[in-house]
Amino acid sequence: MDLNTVLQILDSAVRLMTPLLLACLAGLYSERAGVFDIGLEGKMLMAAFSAATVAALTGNVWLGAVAGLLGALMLSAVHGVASITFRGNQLISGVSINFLASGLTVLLGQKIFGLGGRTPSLTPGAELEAQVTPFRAWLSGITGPDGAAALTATPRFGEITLPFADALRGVPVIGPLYAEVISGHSILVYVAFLMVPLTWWVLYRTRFGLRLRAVGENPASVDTAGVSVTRLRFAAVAIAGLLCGLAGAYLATGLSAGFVKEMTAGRGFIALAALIFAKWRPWGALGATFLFGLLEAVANRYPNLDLGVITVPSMFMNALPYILTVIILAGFVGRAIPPRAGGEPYVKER
Amino acid sequence: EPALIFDLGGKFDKSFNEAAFTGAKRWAEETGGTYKELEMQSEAQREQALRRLAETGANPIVMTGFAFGDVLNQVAPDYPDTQFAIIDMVVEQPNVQSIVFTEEQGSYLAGIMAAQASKSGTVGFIGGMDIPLIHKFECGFAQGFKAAKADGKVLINYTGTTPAAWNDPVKGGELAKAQISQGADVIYAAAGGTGIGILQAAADGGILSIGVDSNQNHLHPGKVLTSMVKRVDNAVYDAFKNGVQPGVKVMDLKAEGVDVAIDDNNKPLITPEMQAAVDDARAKIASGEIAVHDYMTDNACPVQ
Amino acid sequence: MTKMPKWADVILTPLISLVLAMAISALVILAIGESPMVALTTMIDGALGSSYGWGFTLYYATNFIFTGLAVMVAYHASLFNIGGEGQAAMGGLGVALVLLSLPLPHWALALPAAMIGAALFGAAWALIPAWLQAKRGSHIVITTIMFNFIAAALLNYVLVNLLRPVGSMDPASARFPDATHLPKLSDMALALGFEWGKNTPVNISFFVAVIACVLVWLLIWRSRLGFEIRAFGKSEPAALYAGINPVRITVIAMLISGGLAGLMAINNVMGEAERLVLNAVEGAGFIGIAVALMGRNHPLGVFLAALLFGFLYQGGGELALWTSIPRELIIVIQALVILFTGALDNMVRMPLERMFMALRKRGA
Amino acid sequence: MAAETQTRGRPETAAPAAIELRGISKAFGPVQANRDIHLRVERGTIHGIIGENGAGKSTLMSILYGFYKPDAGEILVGGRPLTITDSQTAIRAGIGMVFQHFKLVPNFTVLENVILGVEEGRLLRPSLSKARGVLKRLAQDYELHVDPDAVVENLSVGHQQRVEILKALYRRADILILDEPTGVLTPAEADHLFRILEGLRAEGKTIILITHKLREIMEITDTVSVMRRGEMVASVRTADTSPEQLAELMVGRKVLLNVQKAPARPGKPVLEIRDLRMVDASGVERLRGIGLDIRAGEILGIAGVSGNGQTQLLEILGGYPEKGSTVSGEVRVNGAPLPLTGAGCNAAERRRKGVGHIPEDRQAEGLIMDFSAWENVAFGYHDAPEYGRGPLMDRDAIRRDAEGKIRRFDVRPPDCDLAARNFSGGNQQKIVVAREIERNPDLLLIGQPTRGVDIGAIEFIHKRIVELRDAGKAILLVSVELDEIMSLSDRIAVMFDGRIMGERLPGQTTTGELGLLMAGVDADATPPPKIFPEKCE
Ligand SMILES: Nc1ncnc2c1ncn2[C@@H]1O[C@H](COP(=O)(O)OP(=O)(O)OP(=O)(O)O)[C@@H](O)[C@H]1O
Ligand SMILES: Nc1ncnc2c1ncn2[C@@H]1O[C@H](COP(=O)(O)OP(=O)(O)OP(=O)(O)O)[C@@H](O)[C@H]1O
Ligand SMILES: [Mg+2]
Ligand SMILES: [Mg+2]
Repeated sequence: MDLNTVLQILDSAVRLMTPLLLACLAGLYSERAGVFDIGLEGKMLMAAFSAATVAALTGNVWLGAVAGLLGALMLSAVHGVASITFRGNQLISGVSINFLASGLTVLLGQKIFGLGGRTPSLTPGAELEAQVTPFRAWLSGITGPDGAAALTATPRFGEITLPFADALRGVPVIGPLYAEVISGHSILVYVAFLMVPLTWWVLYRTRFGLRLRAVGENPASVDTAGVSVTRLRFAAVAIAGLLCGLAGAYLATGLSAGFVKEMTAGRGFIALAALIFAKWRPWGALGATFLFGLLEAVANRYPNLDLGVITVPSMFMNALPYILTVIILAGFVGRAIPPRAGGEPYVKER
Repeated sequence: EPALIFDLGGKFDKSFNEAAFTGAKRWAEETGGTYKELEMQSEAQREQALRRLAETGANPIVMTGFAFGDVLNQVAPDYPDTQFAIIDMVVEQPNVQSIVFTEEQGSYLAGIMAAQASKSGTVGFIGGMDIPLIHKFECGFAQGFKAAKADGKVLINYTGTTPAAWNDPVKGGELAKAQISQGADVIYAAAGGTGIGILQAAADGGILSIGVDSNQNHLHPGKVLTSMVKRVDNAVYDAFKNGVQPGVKVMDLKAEGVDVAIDDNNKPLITPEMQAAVDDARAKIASGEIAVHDYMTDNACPVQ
Repeated sequence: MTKMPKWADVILTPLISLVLAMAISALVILAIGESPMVALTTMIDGALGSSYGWGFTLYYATNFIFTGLAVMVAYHASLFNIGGEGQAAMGGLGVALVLLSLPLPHWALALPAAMIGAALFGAAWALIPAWLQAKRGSHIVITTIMFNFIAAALLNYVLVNLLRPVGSMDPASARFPDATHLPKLSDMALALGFEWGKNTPVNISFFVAVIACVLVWLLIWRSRLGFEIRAFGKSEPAALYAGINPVRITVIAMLISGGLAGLMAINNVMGEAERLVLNAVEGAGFIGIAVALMGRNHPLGVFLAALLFGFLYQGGGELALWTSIPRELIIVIQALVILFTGALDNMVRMPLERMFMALRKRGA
Repeated sequence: MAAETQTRGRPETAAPAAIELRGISKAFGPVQANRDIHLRVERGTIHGIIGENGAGKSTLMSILYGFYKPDAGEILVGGRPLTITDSQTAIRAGIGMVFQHFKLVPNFTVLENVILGVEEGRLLRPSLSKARGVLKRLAQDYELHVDPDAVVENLSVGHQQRVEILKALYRRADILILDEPTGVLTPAEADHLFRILEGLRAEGKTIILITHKLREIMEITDTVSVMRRGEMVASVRTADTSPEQLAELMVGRKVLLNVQKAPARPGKPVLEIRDLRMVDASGVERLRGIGLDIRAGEILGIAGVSGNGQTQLLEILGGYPEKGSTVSGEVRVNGAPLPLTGAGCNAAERRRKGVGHIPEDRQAEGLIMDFSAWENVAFGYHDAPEYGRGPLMDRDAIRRDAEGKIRRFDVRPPDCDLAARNFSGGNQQKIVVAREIERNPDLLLIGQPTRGVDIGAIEFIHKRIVELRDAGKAILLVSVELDEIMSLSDRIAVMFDGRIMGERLPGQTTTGELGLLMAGVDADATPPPKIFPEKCE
C-alpha cells in the first residue's frame, strides 16, 4: 500500500466520519445533560431533507443549511417536550422521532417535488432551474436580477482548498497529507472538526459546561444550587439538534447533492455506538468516529479481498467495519459508564 | 382494465419500477385509458395484491421484480382467465408471460463505450446489493470492456447488504471517489437511488459515469457517458396495449429491450469511433456472432 | 394511596393519547391535501372491517408479538436489545435450514423442529453480544446494532451463494416442502365449517405467539428465574447480595430474548413466505422496541400494542394500496402513536390525575 | 463575613426571628407531608427538629430551601415575608442546606461542586481560583479540611458532608439547615461537626438540625421541635425537657432508650476467620490478615471508621467479594470451610449454609426498591423450597409468609403490596431485618442496622437482635455507632486499615479508648494523632 493510497483512504475517512462526528457530538451534549437520544438518525434525516429542500427551492445552500438546523431543531423540541417537560420515556421518544422523520421527509418531499420523496439534484440543471426560478423572480424584486442570480447560484457546499495546499504539495509526507487529506473539504467538515475542541472547551472550561455535566450526573445538585434543570436540559437538547442539523446538511448538500429517502442509512445509530465507544468525551468522539470512517473507507477500497486461496466475498467486506467494531469493543474498550442520571427524567415529587 | 404492481422499491425508485411507471403512463396518455396500480408495502402483501387485482377483474396484470415469481406461481393457476406478466423472472404457467431482459447485452455495449472513453484503462462498476441480478449487469459490462480493452481493469464495489444499500447516495459517492482515486475514469452505477450519488461524485470528480435502467443522461449533461436503458417501459406499454402472450418474452438487444441511450445530453461525448464500435457490437450480438455470457446460467463470469 | 384509579391509568390514559395521535395525524393528512375521514375509514375498513383485513392484521401482530416479547424480556434484565432485527433474520435461517434439510412428513412435526431451529439461531445471535456484555463490558446496545448489520451480510451471502436454487434470479431459498406448510387460520376456519380470512397469511403461529405471551408472563412474574431477571434488572449490587449471578442472568435473558425474536421466523418465513427471502424481517425487530415500550413491558401490553401496530401496518398498507396517499403516511401515524401513547403519556396523565384528586377531595 | 457577624452579637429578644414559618402545608399527591406547621427559630441559636421516619422533617426543610413549593403558608426570614420560589431565592436570603441525601456531583472535584450554581462568570477559571482561596480560609476558620481537588466520589461520607457544609458557607449562609448530618458519621466526626456548629453559633449564625439521636439534641441544641405525622406537636427549650419526654412526644408512647439484655452464654464457635486478606481490583490491599472467632450465642461488634475494610469483610463473608479482587485466608462456619473464590462462593450458597446478612446499604443491596414488600421478603431466599415448587414461585405461600413477618415486625403500613421505595427508611430496614432474622440463621452478619432509623424502630431492631443471640445464634455486628456497639455487643473488635486493632469487652472499655483504636492508635501509644485523616481513600 503506497502513500498515495493511504492518503486517499484517509481523505475518504475524513468525509465519511464527518456526519458521524457531528451526530456523535450532538448525542454527547444531550446525553451529558442526562437526556438519552436515539433519535439522532431521525434528526439528521430531517435536517438533510429540509436543507436539500430549501437549497433546491432557493438555490442558496446557506439558506438550506439554516433550514436544516431548523428541521432538526424542531424534532429536538419534540424530544425535549416529551422527555423533559412531560418526563416521558426518552427511548420511546427517540424511537418515535426516527419514525416521524422517516415518514415526514418522504411525505413532504412528495408533496413539494413529486419525485417520490427525492429532492431535485442540487447541481445546476433543468431540474433545479425549474424549482429556483420563482424564488429568483421574487428575489430580483428586492436585489435586482444580478443580485438574485448571484444569491441563488450556489445550491450546494463546494470544496474549500486551504491556503498553501498546492504550494506545500511538494513537501514530503506533510505536503500531500495537507493537500490531499486536510485541504479540499466542504466547510462543514472544518466546522465539525472545530466542534471537537470547542465542545471540550465548553464542557470543561465554562460555567455552562459545568452545569451541563452536573445535570447529567445529579440533577438534584443543580436544582438545589438554584439553577433550572429544565432549562439546562432544553439547552443541551437544542445544541444536539443544531449539531444534527449540521450533520444532515452536510449529508445532503455537502457530500451528496440532494435528498434521497432514508439517506442517513443508519448513520445515527453508528454515531450512537461511537458515542458509547468514546465514553461520552469529545476527543474520544473524534477518535471513535475516525475509526468508523477509516474502517468504512478501507472496506470501500478493498471490496474483494483476494487472499489467494479464497476471495473474501463482498458481503463480508461490507460487514467488516461492524465486525471489527465488535472485536475492538470486546478487546480494548471495556465498560463505558454513561452519565449517571442519563435516561431518567428528573422527578422531584411523585 | 390493466393493472401494474410495483415492487417494494416503489414507483419512484429511479430504477426499473419507475421505468414501468413511465410505460404505463405513456399508455394511459396515448390511449386515454385507465389502469390500476399498486405499490407493495411488505412481503406478505404480494399474494394479497395479486388476488385482489385478479378478483376485481383487472387484466392483464403486470408486475415488476423477481420477488413476485414465487407467489405468482402459486396464484396464477387460481385465476386461469386472467393474464399475468412478470418482469425479470421466468414463471412457467399457461396464463403467465415472463418478460426477461438481457441486461448483459446492454451492459456489454456500455462496457464497449467505457473502454472507448477511458483514458486510464481502468473503469469502475458499483452495484447495490450483491445479488445475482446485479452480477448480470456487472458481468456483461466487464465482458464488453475487456473485449475492447483486454488489458484494462474493472473495479467492482457493492454498496451494502441491507435494503439501505439501494438508498445510500453518500456511500455511493464515496465508493465512486474510492474508484476514482484508483484511477477509474468511467463508472457504471447499477444501484438504484444510490446511483444518484455515484453519478454526482463522478461529475464532481471530472470523470464519466454510466446510468442504469432509465435514461439518466440528463442528470449531469455532458458528464454521463450513457445509460444502459432497460426498456421496462416498453414492456409494460406493450403488455397494456397488445395484451399478454403466455411464454417467455426475451427483451434483448434485437427486440430493443436493452440498449445504451444516446441523446442530446451525451452526444458531444460520443466519438465516431465509439459510435462505430457500439454499432458493430450491436450488430454482432444481434446476429449471434458475439454471444454475451449470462451470469445467471452458471453463476460465473468468464472475465474478471 | 394512588393518585387515580388503576382503570383510568390503564385504559383512559392510552385511549386519550391515541385520540390525540389520531388528531395530529388527521392534520398531517389535511396538510398533504387528502381527506382524513377517507384515510381513517380506509384504514379501519382495510384492517378490521373484514375477516380478510383481520387476517393480515393478526399476521403482522404475530410478528410484533414475538419481537416485542424479545425486547421486553431483555428489558427486564435492564438490557436494551436493539438486535431483534438480526436475531429474527437468523431465526429465519434456522427455519430454512431445518425445513430444507430434514425430511419432515407433516407440519405437526415440522413446526416444533422449525421452532427449535428458529429459537436456536436467534438465541445464538444474541449470545455473543450477551457474553461480551457480561464478561467484557462491551455495551450491548452497540454490539446488537452491529450484529444486525452482520446478520444482514451473512444472510445475503448464504442466500445468494448457498441456499439459492441454481438458475434462480431471486436471492431466496427454495420453497419448503409442501408437507411442512403451516395451517392457515382460514384453513382451520374452513375445517370448522365457516369461511374466514380467505387468502390471508395469518397461521397457526399466531397461537404460538399467544402461548409465548403466557409463557413469558409466567417466566417473568411467576418463576424464580424471572424473579432473578427482574431483580438483576433493577439493581446489580442487590442481585449480587442475593446470590444472583450477573453473567448467568445476562446470558440467559439474552438467550431467551434472542430465541423469541428468532421464533418470529415461524410466522413470516415458515407460515407466510414458505421460503427464506432477503430482508424477510422487514423492520419488525425495530417495531418490537416500540411494541415493548408501549406495552409497558408486560406481555398483555405487548399483545395489545402488537395488535395496534398490526392494525396500523395493515390499515396503512391498504391506505397506500388503494388511495393516492403515499405509504409513508403510515410511518408518520405510527410515529405519532408511539410518541403520544409512549412518550407523551404524562401530558395526558397529569391533568387526569389532578382531575381525579379533585374529584376525590370533593367526594371526601 | 466572619468579622461582620461577630459584631452583631447575641440577638435581643425583641429582634425578629431568623426564620418564622406560618401555617405551612404540603401534600405529595394523597400524602399530607406537612400540615399547618408553625415554627419560630431565633437568630444565633441551634434549633433541633426530631420526629419519626416520614414525619415530614425533610419536606419542611426542603420547602424552606425552595426545593419544594408549599401548598399553603408563609415564610418570614429576618422578620420579612419572603416568597421562596426556588433554591436561588433561598440562597440569596442567606439560607443554606445540607440534605439528608447529599446533592453532590460524584465525579466532580470538591471545588467544582462548591462553585456549581454560584460561578463568578461565564468562564470557570476565575471562579475556581477564587473558590480555592475562600475554601482555604474557611478550612482554617472552621477546621473544615478537604482537598479541593479531590473527586467527591472518592471521599468518605464524612468528607462529603464537609463539602456540603463548605458549599453552604461559600454561599454565605446565615441560616444553615442540616438534615440528619450525623447519620453517616462516626462519633468522633460527629463531635467535630458539633464543634463547628458551636463555632458558627458563636458567630451569630442560625442552625437548624434534624436528627434521630436524642443525645445530640440534648448536647447541642438550644430549642427543639417535635414532628409527628406531618404536624408540629411541640416546640420547647432543650433545657426544659428530657430524652424520655422527647421520645414519648415523637412516638406517642413510652420508649426504652437502653437495650435490656442478659449476659451472654457463648457456646461452640460458629464463625472462625484466619488470616483473611483481600486485594481489590485496583490493587489496594483492603484486608490485611483478619482473625476473628464468634461463638454461638454471642454478638461480636466491630467498631471502626467506615472505609477501613468492614464493607469488604461483610461482602466476603456474605459470598460476594468485589469484582476483580483476590481473597485469601480461611473462613469456617460451623467447622466447615467456606469457599472464598470460584463457583461455591456466592451469596445464595452462604444462605443455604445458614449465614444471614443484613447489608450496610439497605436501599442499594438489601432491597429492590421497585419490588413490593412481599417480593422483598423472598429476596435472596427466592429459591427456598417453601416458596414454590420447581421453577415457579408460589405467590400465596410467599405472601402468607410476608404478611406474618410484616405483622411480627410491625412494618408500617402493613401493606404487602406496597413497593419498598414507598416505605420510610425505618420500615424498609424492618423488612430486611425480618427477612434475615426469621430465617433463623446460625450466623447473622449485620451492617449498620439502624443508620437513619428513628428511635422507635431502633428499639425494636435491637430487641430482635438480642433475641436471636439468646436463641444461641452467632452475630457479627458492624456499626459506626459507638453507642450501638457498646450497648449491643458482648465483645468488641476495632477495625482500622484492614486490621483488627484489638478486642475489648464492653464493660471494661470507654468510648475514648475505642475512639483511639479506631484511629489506629493502640491505647498505650503516645500522643493521639489527628483523628481525621485528610483523605480517607
Ligand atoms: N418527593 C416526594 N414525593 C412524594 N412523597 C414524598 C416525597 N418526599 C416525601 N414524601 C412523603 O412525605 C412524607 C414526609 O417525608 P419526609 O421525607 O419529609 O420525612 P422525614 O421526616 O424527613 O423522614 P426521615 O426521618 O425518614 O427522613 C413521607 O411520608 C413521604 O411519604
Ligand atoms: N422522591 C420520593 N418519591 C416518593 N416518595 C419519597 C421520595 N422521597 C422520599 N419518599 C418517601 O419518604 C419517606 C421517607 O423517605 P426517606 O428517604 O426520607 O427515608 P429515610 O427514612 O430518610 O431513609 P434513609 O434515611 O435511610 O434514607 C418514604 O416513605 C419514602 O417513600
Ligand atoms: Mg428525612
Ligand atoms: Mg431518614
